[in-house]
Amino acid sequence: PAAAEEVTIPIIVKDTTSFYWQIVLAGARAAGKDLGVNVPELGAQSEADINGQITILENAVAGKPAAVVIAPTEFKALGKPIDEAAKSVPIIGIDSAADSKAFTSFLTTDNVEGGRVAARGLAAAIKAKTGKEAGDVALITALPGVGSLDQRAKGFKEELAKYPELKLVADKVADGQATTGLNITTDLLTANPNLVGVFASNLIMAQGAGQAIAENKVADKVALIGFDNDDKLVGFLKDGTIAALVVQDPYRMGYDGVKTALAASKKEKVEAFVDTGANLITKANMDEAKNAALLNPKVK
Amino acid sequence: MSTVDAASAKASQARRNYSFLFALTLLGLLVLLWVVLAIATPNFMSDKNISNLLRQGSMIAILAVGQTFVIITAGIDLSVGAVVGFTTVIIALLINAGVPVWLSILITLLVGLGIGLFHGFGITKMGLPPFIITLATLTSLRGIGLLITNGSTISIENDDFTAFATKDFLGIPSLFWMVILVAVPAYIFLNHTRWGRYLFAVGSNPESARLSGVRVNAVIYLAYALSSLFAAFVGVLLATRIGIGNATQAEGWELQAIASTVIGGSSLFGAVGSVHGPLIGAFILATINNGANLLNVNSFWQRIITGGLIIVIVYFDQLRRRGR
Amino acid sequence: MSTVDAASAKASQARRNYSFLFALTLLGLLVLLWVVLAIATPNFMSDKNISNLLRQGSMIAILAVGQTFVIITAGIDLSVGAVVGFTTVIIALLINAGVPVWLSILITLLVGLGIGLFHGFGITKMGLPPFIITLATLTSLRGIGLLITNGSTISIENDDFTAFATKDFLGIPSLFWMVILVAVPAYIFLNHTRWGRYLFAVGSNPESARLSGVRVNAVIYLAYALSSLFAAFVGVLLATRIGIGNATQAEGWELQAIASTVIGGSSLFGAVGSVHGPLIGAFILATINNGANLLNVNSFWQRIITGGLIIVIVYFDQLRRRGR
Amino acid sequence: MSATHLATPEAAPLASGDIILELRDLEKRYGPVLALKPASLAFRRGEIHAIVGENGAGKSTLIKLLTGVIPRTSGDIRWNGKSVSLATPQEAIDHGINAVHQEVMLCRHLSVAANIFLGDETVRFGLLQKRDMVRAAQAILDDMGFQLPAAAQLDSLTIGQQQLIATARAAKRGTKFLIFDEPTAYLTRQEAAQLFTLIRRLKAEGVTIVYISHRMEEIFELADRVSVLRDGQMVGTRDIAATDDNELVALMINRTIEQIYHKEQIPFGETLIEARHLSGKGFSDVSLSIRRGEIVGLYGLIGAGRSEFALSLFGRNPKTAGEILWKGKPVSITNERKAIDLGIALAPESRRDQGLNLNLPIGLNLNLPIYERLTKGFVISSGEEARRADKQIRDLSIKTPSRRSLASSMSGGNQQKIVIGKWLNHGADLFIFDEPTVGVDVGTKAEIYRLFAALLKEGAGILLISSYLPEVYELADTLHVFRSGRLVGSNPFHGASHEEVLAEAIGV
Ligand SMILES: Nc1ncnc2c1ncn2[C@@H]1O[C@H](COP(=O)(O)OP(=O)(O)OP(=O)(O)O)[C@@H](O)[C@H]1O
Ligand SMILES: Nc1ncnc2c1ncn2[C@@H]1O[C@H](COP(=O)(O)OP(=O)(O)OP(=O)(O)O)[C@@H](O)[C@H]1O
Ligand SMILES: [Mg+2]
Ligand SMILES: [Mg+2]
Repeated sequence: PAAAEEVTIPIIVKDTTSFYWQIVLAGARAAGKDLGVNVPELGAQSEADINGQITILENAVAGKPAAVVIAPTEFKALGKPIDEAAKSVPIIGIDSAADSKAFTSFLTTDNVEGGRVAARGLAAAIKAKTGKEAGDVALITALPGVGSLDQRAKGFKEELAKYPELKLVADKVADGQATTGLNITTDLLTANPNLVGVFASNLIMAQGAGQAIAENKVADKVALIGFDNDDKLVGFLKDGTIAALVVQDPYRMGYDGVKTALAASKKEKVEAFVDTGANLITKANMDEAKNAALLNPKVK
Repeated sequence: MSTVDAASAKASQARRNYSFLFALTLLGLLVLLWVVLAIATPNFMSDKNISNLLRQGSMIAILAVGQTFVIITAGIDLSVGAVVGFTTVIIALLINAGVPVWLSILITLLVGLGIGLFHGFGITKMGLPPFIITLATLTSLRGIGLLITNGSTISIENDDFTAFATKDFLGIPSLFWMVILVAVPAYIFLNHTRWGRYLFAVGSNPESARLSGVRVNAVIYLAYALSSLFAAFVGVLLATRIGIGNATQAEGWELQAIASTVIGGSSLFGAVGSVHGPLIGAFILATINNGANLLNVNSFWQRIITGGLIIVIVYFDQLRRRGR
Repeated sequence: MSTVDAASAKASQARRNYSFLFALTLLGLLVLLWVVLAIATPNFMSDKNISNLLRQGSMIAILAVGQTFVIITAGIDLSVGAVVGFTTVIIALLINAGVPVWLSILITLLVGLGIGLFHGFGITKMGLPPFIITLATLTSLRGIGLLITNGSTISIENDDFTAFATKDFLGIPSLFWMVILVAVPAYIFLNHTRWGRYLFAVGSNPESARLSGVRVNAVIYLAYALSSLFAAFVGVLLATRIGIGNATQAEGWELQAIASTVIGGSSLFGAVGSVHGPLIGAFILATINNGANLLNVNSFWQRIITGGLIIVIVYFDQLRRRGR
Repeated sequence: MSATHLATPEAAPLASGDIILELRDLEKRYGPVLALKPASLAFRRGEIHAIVGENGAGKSTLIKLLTGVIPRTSGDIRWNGKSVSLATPQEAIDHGINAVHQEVMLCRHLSVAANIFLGDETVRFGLLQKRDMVRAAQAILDDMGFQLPAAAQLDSLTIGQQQLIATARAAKRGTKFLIFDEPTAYLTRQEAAQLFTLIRRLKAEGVTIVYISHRMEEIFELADRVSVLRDGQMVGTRDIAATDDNELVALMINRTIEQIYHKEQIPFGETLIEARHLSGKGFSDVSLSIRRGEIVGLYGLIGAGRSEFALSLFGRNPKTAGEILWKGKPVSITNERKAIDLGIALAPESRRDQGLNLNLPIGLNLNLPIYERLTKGFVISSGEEARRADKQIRDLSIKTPSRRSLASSMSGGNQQKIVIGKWLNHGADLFIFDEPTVGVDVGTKAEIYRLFAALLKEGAGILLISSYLPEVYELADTLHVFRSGRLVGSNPFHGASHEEVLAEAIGV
């Protein structure tokens, strides 16, 4: 029917239930409108659900689209399926890499780099609060077994090692629940009286950790760095509960992803690799035009 | 005959002592955990941490009490976690829409009630197994919540409301007061009203209950309505605690609630359960997590230990019972 | 008498037709779904998609069959999801350590068997409720798996092994062949061996079974051993499909497996269950997801629809049964 | 106060004799099974109306229809001349119709008092008045002469005791019409006597009693009139004075049985089992032995410890002291399988709790002990399985549509036959029958007794536990008497009178 004529380019994200990926989808949607492309928005229900994403990729390819935009949820696991898919359609990768040479193009934030940015930001914030880059810090990861989160942790630890005075006293992995993040942070504050910094490496954990900082009124002593953003976190950033946010450019990933895919499907020449970057946004620089745009993406 | 008379009298006597003892035992295990932790880490017994602990256990505790009503009727309610998440969204929307807090809470609770009644309908009228109907709502509710919020988080713009969870009263956290607020009526209801007794009767032998003129269907409606109502109430509390409405929150809390209930001595085959049991069960679980965090136990070890302790605790409880 | 005999003959006749009909009904619902989807989207009936569909339903189907054995004994096994995740780690480690594939698979299956026997031990010897012991292993196993892998992912360095899942044989995906490989013996076991009968007897009334000379404990060991064994087998299949070992995989699959089983007509109160039921149940669920993807249903709507369809399907099934 | 518990005052003064309840062409179908063919019957106010019939004749079905437990297929029920629907138990109760059902219908998790008051609890300010209810319940029990503790947990009582609780519950409310479905099945004489006193008192207070039993002497002792059901057909009503048991039996089973208690003297063979100073839960220091060809009877009051004794002979309960010899050799029977492999079979006391897998097919129940034998290679030979099941169904004339129908759909007596049939199917040297004829009709009783004889001829020995004195008295070659867990007397066949045996059991 009608769908047959118009070009279809599905976009497959890691977890449709998270706001970050909703921004990616929003970008893709916008691109679809601008370019007159039909953009099915697909994705697993959790970043840990590898089998789920493979299944969705299989189904998407079965739909005979012009191209597929995908954010591979796990480096190794998605490799073969993507090779397989690439036999019938061009594949555009966004956000994270996968073990495949078959990508036509690739737009990504390097999550390891994101972790490094967070570490630097944390050190700076601690210096701002305590006057020196010294003290105990903690890392809270939302879920185990999630590629991008592991990479952030990796980058964070590597970079932190460059600050001999900063000691990583706790490396906690939660269950994806804000409440758990809140409980863990509260208990960390109880257990480590001279805790000066926390890195909550995704949206939900940052919300929980932020709540704990606010609840215990320690914003002036403990620096919290979050990853990604939404109203809640921006609020925390404004009132100083959160020292800084590491913000990627999901909207652009989505938009350019679809744009590139369309080009690729028309056999046009496309950029093989684009880094969309990870930016550190603090209360100080949050009002700069570029950052302001990043902080309130046009989701709806 | 007098011998038998005496015998059975003794039997019931024994059972009464026993149930008292059992409550004591679980409580004993909880206290034991506390003593161990108090020795292991100085911070554990600090007022601050105790009130943290009380806060952390409260929500599961309330869910577990609601779940107990259902389990006593030999049913199960898998939807409570989803109801919590869903209701955080509802109340967040209402409050941000400027609806007065008391009214928002009332409406949210009514939504919960409605969900429970739907479960009752599915079980009594459509003849669906409780497991299925509540699993179905679990799935659907998360979907609806995500649809409403488009997967994002609604941050609640009302500081009085969000401040509530952090307040204390007489040195006891407000959240724990909410547990008391729920547990006392729940206790009276379960042990001192006819409907409470009917829950047991239906769980024990629905046919016999029916023959005695008990309106079995009404009892089932009641059990699930209460469970969902309590879940909605927890949704409100969660919203005040994390200050957001988000449909994916409280994932897996149904299992924690059921675990607390069973640790608290309820039988999934029905007709056995109490109000104090699930409360103690919930705080045992909360203590394990709180302690593990204070001792900075590796998160992975934490899971292993939790599993192990659940086995140990329920095993000792079993021993007591066999002791009957 | 003769009248009664005639009547009775008809009765049993009816009952036989019925049970046949019921199987047909569920199958009918599945076929109905297929027809609707075939009309709704051209791609559905494409060979490629059908084999996708078969692949996607396979693993839950196998889990569900294992789960059915447990449910027939009036038990429940919440650990299967965790066992799947855990065993992907085991086999990944073994293969990367250069152990021959066949041996790695064997060892992995034995690990699964061991877990099942532990469940049997906990239930029969320690007197723990199945819900608790399997919930505990669910928690602990994920922890152990994460500990072994230090929370990371192990990529399996053996392309023959990882290629298996994508292979076809006689145009049917290898994964679906595995379902057949499991289902046929399972069917014979459940319906044509004494141990199959014993599963039902224990689920119906353990005391009577025991007084009839059935080794009730042995039967329980058997049920949980099979469930975990099947889960370990699924772990192997998942490892071939995603090419990695990761302890957090297959989260929530236990609920999907139980749902498939119950959709397939098993009763959580025991003594009712079949092999074809859970298979059909699993593929109904797989079809719903596959169809939703092809129709590009918003993933939130997808949850809502899944929940709704589960209710509808089980409701119709109930109607049939009442029709008895 | 006692009287108010038993019947509402207004029920008492009414002139007796007029019609209180009338059935017109009442019919019940279970699918194709016609459980009750269109039946018409009128009950007079204040009469004791007995209903007799073979197992599966439709007695319980009739009762369930009258108490709103199951819906009727067609027909009319008139209460005091007005047509009533009796759609729910509550409606029946509101009219004053109560029943003591054949299968004890109570909540075992609740206390005795809670069970007695279930559905009309005493409440003040919305709160249960537990103490008042226990006190009231105790008063009711005492007043009815049942010495049972109202505060006890129900599952601490034996089946018989539970049956009395059910009676108390039914008799307590403003009862105008009270139905007993085989109430004495699990009762001993004393308790039966208590029950009869109660029934007569209720009658005097104007309550109409419907009394179902397989025990003729009870019918003649109690009833004013008796109606007979056969294959769901109402085949006649008689004034008790104008009939005798031969006629009733003839009406029931369409033939006459010359003699119920069938006993042949068979020479005793080797000693099969010997218990020496055996002790265990519920009994202590019991010594007895059973030979091939011998029926050893155990008589005693309910709760005397006979079942527990039997259960530990069968390896279900551990013995705490003493020893067991099997065919002269000491054996340790630590579990049921050991017992079964030695050649011991036990048909337990409670068919619902111990004897049957209710929600499974009859065939599976009958074959459960022998699946090992039915297994050829790896799989069960289904032909053999069917043959074995059908044979028992035929031999014991179990009334069922097919071996595939569920045991739960069987009438009480037919369920009892399955419990026995499973062991005939298996075969053994020593058969332990615990209350084997509970709820079994006269015809079948006679068959079962003849079957005992057959087993003895084949060289088996039988341990017969029964609370029904005539049975053990007439059948046992040696009659042991239990009292509160001890063996207090042993009598050769007819070596003591009923009264003497009874005296031993009660201990006066
Ligand atoms: N739920 C049921 N489904 C199908 N058939 C049933 C059901 N209940 C009873 N029947 C059949 O109805 C007939 C009458 O059963 P009923 O229980 O009334 O017999 P009864 O006279 O009480 O026998 P008994 O003296 O053994 O108790 C029997 O053939 C029985 O198999
Ligand atoms: N379900 C039970 N719970 C607790 N005690 C019981 C139970 N059943 C029996 N008893 C106790 O065990 C002892 C023996 O009971 P048992 O049933 O063996 O007596 P019995 O002689 O077999 O009489 P009957 O079999 O007619 O009830 C009695 O003291 C009785 O109170
Ligand atoms: Mg009957
Ligand atoms: Mg007995």
